[in-house]
Amino acid sequence: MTATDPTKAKAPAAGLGADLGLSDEDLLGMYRMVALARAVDERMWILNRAGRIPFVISGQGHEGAQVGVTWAFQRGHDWIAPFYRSIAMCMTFGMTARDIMLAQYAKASDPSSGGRQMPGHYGDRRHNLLSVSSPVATQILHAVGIALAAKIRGTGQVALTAMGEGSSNQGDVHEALNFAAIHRLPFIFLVENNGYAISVPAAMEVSVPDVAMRAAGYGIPGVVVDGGDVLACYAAARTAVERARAGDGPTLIEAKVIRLTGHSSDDQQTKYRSDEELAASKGRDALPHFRDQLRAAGVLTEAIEAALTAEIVAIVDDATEFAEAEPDPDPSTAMRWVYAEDWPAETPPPWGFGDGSHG
Amino acid sequence: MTATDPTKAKAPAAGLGADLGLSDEDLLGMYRMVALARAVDERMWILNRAGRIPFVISGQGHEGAQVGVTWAFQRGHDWIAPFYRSIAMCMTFGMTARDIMLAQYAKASDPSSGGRQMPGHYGDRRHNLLSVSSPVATQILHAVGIALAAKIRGTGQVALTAMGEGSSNQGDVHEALNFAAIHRLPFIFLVENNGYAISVPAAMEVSVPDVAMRAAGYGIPGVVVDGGDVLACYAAARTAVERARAGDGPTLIEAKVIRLTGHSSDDQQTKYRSDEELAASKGRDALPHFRDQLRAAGVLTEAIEAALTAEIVAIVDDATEFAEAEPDPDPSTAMRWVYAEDWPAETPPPWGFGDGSHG
Amino acid sequence: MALMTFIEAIRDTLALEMRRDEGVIVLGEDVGRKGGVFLATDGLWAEFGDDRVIDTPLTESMIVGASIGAAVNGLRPVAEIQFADFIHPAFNQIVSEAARMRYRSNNTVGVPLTIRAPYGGGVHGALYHSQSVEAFFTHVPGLKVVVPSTPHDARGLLRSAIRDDDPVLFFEHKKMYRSVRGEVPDGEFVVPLGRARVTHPGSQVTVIAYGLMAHYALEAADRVAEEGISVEVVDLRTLRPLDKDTVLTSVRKTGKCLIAYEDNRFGGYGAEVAAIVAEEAFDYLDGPVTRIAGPDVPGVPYNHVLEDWFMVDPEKIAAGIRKLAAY
Amino acid sequence: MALMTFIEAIRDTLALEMRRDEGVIVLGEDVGRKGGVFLATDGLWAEFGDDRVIDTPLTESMIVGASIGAAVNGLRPVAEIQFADFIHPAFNQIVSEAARMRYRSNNTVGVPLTIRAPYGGGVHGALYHSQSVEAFFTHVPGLKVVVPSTPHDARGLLRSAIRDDDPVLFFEHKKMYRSVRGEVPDGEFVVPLGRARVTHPGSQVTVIAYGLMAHYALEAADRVAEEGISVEVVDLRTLRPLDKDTVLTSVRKTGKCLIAYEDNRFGGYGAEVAAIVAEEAFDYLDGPVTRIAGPDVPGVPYNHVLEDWFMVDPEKIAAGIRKLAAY
Ligand SMILES: Cc1ncc(C[n+]2csc(CCOP(=O)(O)OP(=O)(O)O)c2C)c(N)n1
Ligand SMILES: Cc1ncc(C[n+]2csc(CCOP(=O)(O)OP(=O)(O)O)c2C)c(N)n1
Ligand SMILES: [Mg+2]
Ligand SMILES: [Mg+2]
Repeated sequence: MTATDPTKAKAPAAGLGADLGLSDEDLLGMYRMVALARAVDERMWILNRAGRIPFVISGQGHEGAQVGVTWAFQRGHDWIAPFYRSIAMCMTFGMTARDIMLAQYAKASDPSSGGRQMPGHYGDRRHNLLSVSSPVATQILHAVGIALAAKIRGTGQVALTAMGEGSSNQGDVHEALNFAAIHRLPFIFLVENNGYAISVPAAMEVSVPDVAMRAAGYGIPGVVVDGGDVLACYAAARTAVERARAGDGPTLIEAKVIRLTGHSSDDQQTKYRSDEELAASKGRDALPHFRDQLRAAGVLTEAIEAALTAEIVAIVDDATEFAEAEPDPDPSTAMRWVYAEDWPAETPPPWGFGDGSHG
Repeated sequence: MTATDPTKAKAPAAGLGADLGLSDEDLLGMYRMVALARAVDERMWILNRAGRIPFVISGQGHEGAQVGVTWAFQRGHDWIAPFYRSIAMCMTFGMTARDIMLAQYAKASDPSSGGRQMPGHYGDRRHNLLSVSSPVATQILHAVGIALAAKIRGTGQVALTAMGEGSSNQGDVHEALNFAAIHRLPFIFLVENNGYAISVPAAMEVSVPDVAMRAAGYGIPGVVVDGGDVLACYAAARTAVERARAGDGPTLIEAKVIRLTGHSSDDQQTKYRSDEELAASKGRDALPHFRDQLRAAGVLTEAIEAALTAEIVAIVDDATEFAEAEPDPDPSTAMRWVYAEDWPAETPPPWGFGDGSHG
Repeated sequence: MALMTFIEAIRDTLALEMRRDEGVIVLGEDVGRKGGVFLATDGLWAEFGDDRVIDTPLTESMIVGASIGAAVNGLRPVAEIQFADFIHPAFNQIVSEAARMRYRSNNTVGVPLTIRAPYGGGVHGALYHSQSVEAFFTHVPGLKVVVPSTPHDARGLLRSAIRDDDPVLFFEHKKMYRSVRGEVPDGEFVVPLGRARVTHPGSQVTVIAYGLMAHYALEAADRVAEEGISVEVVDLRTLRPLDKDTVLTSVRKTGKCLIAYEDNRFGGYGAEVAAIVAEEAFDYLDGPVTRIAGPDVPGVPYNHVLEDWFMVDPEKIAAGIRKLAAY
Repeated sequence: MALMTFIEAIRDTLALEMRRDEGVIVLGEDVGRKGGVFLATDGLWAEFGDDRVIDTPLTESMIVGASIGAAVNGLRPVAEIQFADFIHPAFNQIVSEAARMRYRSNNTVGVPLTIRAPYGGGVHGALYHSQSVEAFFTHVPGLKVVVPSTPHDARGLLRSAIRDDDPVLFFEHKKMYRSVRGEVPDGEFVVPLGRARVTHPGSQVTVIAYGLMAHYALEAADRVAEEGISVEVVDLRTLRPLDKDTVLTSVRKTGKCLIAYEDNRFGGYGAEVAAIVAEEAFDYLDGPVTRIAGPDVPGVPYNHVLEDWFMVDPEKIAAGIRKLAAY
């Protein structure tokens, strides 16, 4: 149930994960995470359609890539600067279903923002998950800066960021890759290419078929992986993490994923995507593919699967009920944390402690 | 004395320029431009050291690439968004030595800005030379937009921009190349790589040996040319212009040039460049190289050379004296042209005509 | 005369201007097939095609920068920034380039460019889908900044903006898109840039507002009217250049001035209006120039109780009016 | 106690803070071997090496964005933006990211980052090497903005900025680098953020200023003193958070307030100060709150006659004082 710790030696596993050093327990843990993230996500839509939560932005179709890649990182040590579709990534790195649901309901105890941000803007300091903002692609520079600090401080940490292929055209991406490559920073850039930036198809937003083709222009490896293949994603990430920890610099991983939902609950994707295309993309979903793999390998037995399904339903129900019952933030706290309030001096700082205009 | 018009058929020339379709007259015209730009530039430094003009930023060492590339464009039709070292480029496209000197002295009749901008911020609407600003790399998007308009309006124009290798790392460059490539715009990006961004050597500012390596990541051709070889620069540009006019999209040309002076008159380059390196870079200067080529080919005879030298001295003297004698701008004009003043309505616009606060 | 929503007025005006002048193009994220995330450009792509309605990559600096170039080379681009919150990546192109081109080139190059962007809160948009960004741009000489509040003005001002020879930022309060309706004359009319409008005459207190706040100011004026307070409401419509005459004429008459804006109070646009009134109407003031504005936190928070806490509403304005009237 | 130029105080303070706390790093364009284009970081690279003094590529958004990340992961970056004019490409990272990280993460992530930038005109820098950019950032909750005017304050405030747990913009008027000298105490002292200073006591008119204008205000006060006008000068030092108490105390005493700033007048920082004074000191005012500021053109023009026309100088301030005193 945890991301692997590559610093610990592992007993070689037999079977499906053997080549990758993944035990059956790892494989089940990964599968569970894909399935759980999907279940949480589906619940979000139900709640939205039922009028319980006003907005949903989804990771459905991206989970396989997120879990596969994240599994190669060390929880509690490495850092991730995620994006709004990173539910499975955040959960793999330590956030619980409750944590995710608290963000949907924007409750006071929401660890991402205490109900201040829209759903989808995850973050959890306890798990080295950096707070997501809305302007796309800015987070790549934060991850690069985290990697820079890791290098300067000699912490051995690796920093990961993720975003869509549309966002990868932002100027910040160019500046980030150039700098990370010059300094051979321990940094990994995951592009989750789902073929669309809202309504704009990839051919209109990216001038090359693969975003990974841009890596060579920075002198770093660029790899394309099938985001429907969890283990291929893990393999690519493991190689990249090894490179990064060895001081060999950044890697760009492009996972070809699918967007199973509209861009968000505000979007009507049938306006710009044909039924055929939508149906075809479903065939590339990681969840059933991984399930079949694990079944065929005898890792996912019927008994395990039944238990897992029940566990997931229980987790999602619990998370929903828990989050729904939690209190809203108190408006009297809304002025707080514009600035740090643990002021070192004896007297309070001239700008006060959350008690009025900070101007 | 003029950039070629590639739409006009040419009589094939014999000799040095034959393969490129350049007549001896063309070759002499190109050489004259390289030499004249150098002479104007050297005069600028003399005037600066003599305390006549407070600031110089120079194109010395870049002239060969600028003249070679610009020669492939059609004056009065195509567009250029230049940068602060583009003296030779601007002169090849129509600005005179007087025009350049007026900018150094920031006189009222300075066609670039009427004395409003620092020297080096050239521009001349009469010649489709877009006004230069200081924030580097912004102009690439202007050139791309010009190319977009050319395509939409069907004008057949090609847009060129130029900047240093340091500037090419700005986010705007990424966004521009991506967009230009997607729409196959008639756009050419010249990187004048002189190995430094002020004091920072290329290895610390660009993560790959050649900026041109980045072109592949946009799906466009990237070519490296020796900026000391005027004809090679012309050849590369001619190919690119042909592609652009044929609707085949943008090209990135990287000219390896040298910076013969400090970054500007405010810079002491010996602090970060060794004597050996400076001496070595002088060996790659286009001016003597081109001169030798033309002499060897019998194009530049002693008589022609003597006449040219005399002409150039006269031009530079004239430009200096002319500019020095021109009047400063009148401060009563300083409020003007914040907004257009050719207001179409009968009554003046509510914000007045340059006669007070426009707030 | 037709009754339209605010967004219909904008959409139709874009179509009318594109029919009228083939140099007008529309570009931005999702403006084509999808017709914009708010549907402000719906139908344009079908009518005008790929060349004139361009779904751009997700790159705001490019949208503005390329629009500048296109404007220089003969077009009149109308760029959409999907949310005003996402204009910041284009800040350099707007402030360093679009705003300065004419001045720095000594009037040889102009940039006829309109940048449209939905702004404002109260729609569960949180920190990054609720911002008011006008103060960043109203400070910049060379830019014009427009914030219409009615379908009529949206049409008349958008026409003026598109036909203007300089860069105009055109901010549309997203909460008004479907909630505000009004009559729009059929014919060829414009509302000139730089002219405010007295939308409610009164004698005791002047309330200055724009955008959504112009509506809330009217609501507040109605509320306090029942209490016998006579309010004059000025809808600025254009923030830069500011129509000082209309503002000062009103304040000199009423002697009291309240400025309502939704943006963070400190350094917001209302500060400039307050400063001008305080200086130029000093002798007429019977009470302090007052501001009702958003609190100084880094964005509108999401949870509805926090969002309500943040937003300026008619009651907050009315409370300010009462206090000022009693001064 | 040592006599230093303004820039020496900055350079030495950087070195002192880097010795004191190995988490402090310096990064920016040309800050390493060259020691910065103004030599503000001269010698640091030789002392602290490649890891702690980083010559970055020419990419401002990266400088700020990576600094945010480095700050999150345990360092205290001091980023140099070569000229304040070139901060605009980093606008999104500063305003959307650095300023909001703490608030949006509900206080779980802070960004202890200092951004230094030379600003201001009067040095033949023209449109793009003369800008005053403080108004863009003083409007943004989550940022602190500091503009020191003496070597003493430069040291004390830079220390506070570097040690502060939130992003601080530290603007240095480039004309002061070598022209302003002053005593700097040797020891470990700080000037707290958020406190203004009365630099010249007086009774008839309060002049509020910062940076170079704080010097010009003193010169103007001296000039008019000969004419019998007693001026109190307040040097704000920190623009956000503003020390309202010091400002209001002074104005309530003198009854007259003039604000001097070099930036374009409309929507400049002084507008906020004027608005606050006009509202909160209304009952004490014996004359209009007045502003002496740069004209509303898109930048300081280059030619010296145009530059002189643009710049606020002691005489322009003195003229404003005379007029206000006579009111
Ligand atoms: C700077 C910025 N501009 C615009 C938006 C609005 N927006 C949010 S997501 C999105 C599309 C992103 O596409 P992509 O990067 O491919 O990610 P995907 O949503 O497909 O996973 C857009 C345009 C934004 N959030 N930030
Ligand atoms: C956005 C921006 N940042 C910083 C500067 C200051 N600056 C002017 S030129 C320059 C170096 C440019 O290097 P390069 O692009 O290689 O061109 P070169 O001067 O070498 O020809 C710098 C840092 C600037 N003009 N604009
Ligand atoms: Mg996508
Ligand atoms: Mg260079």
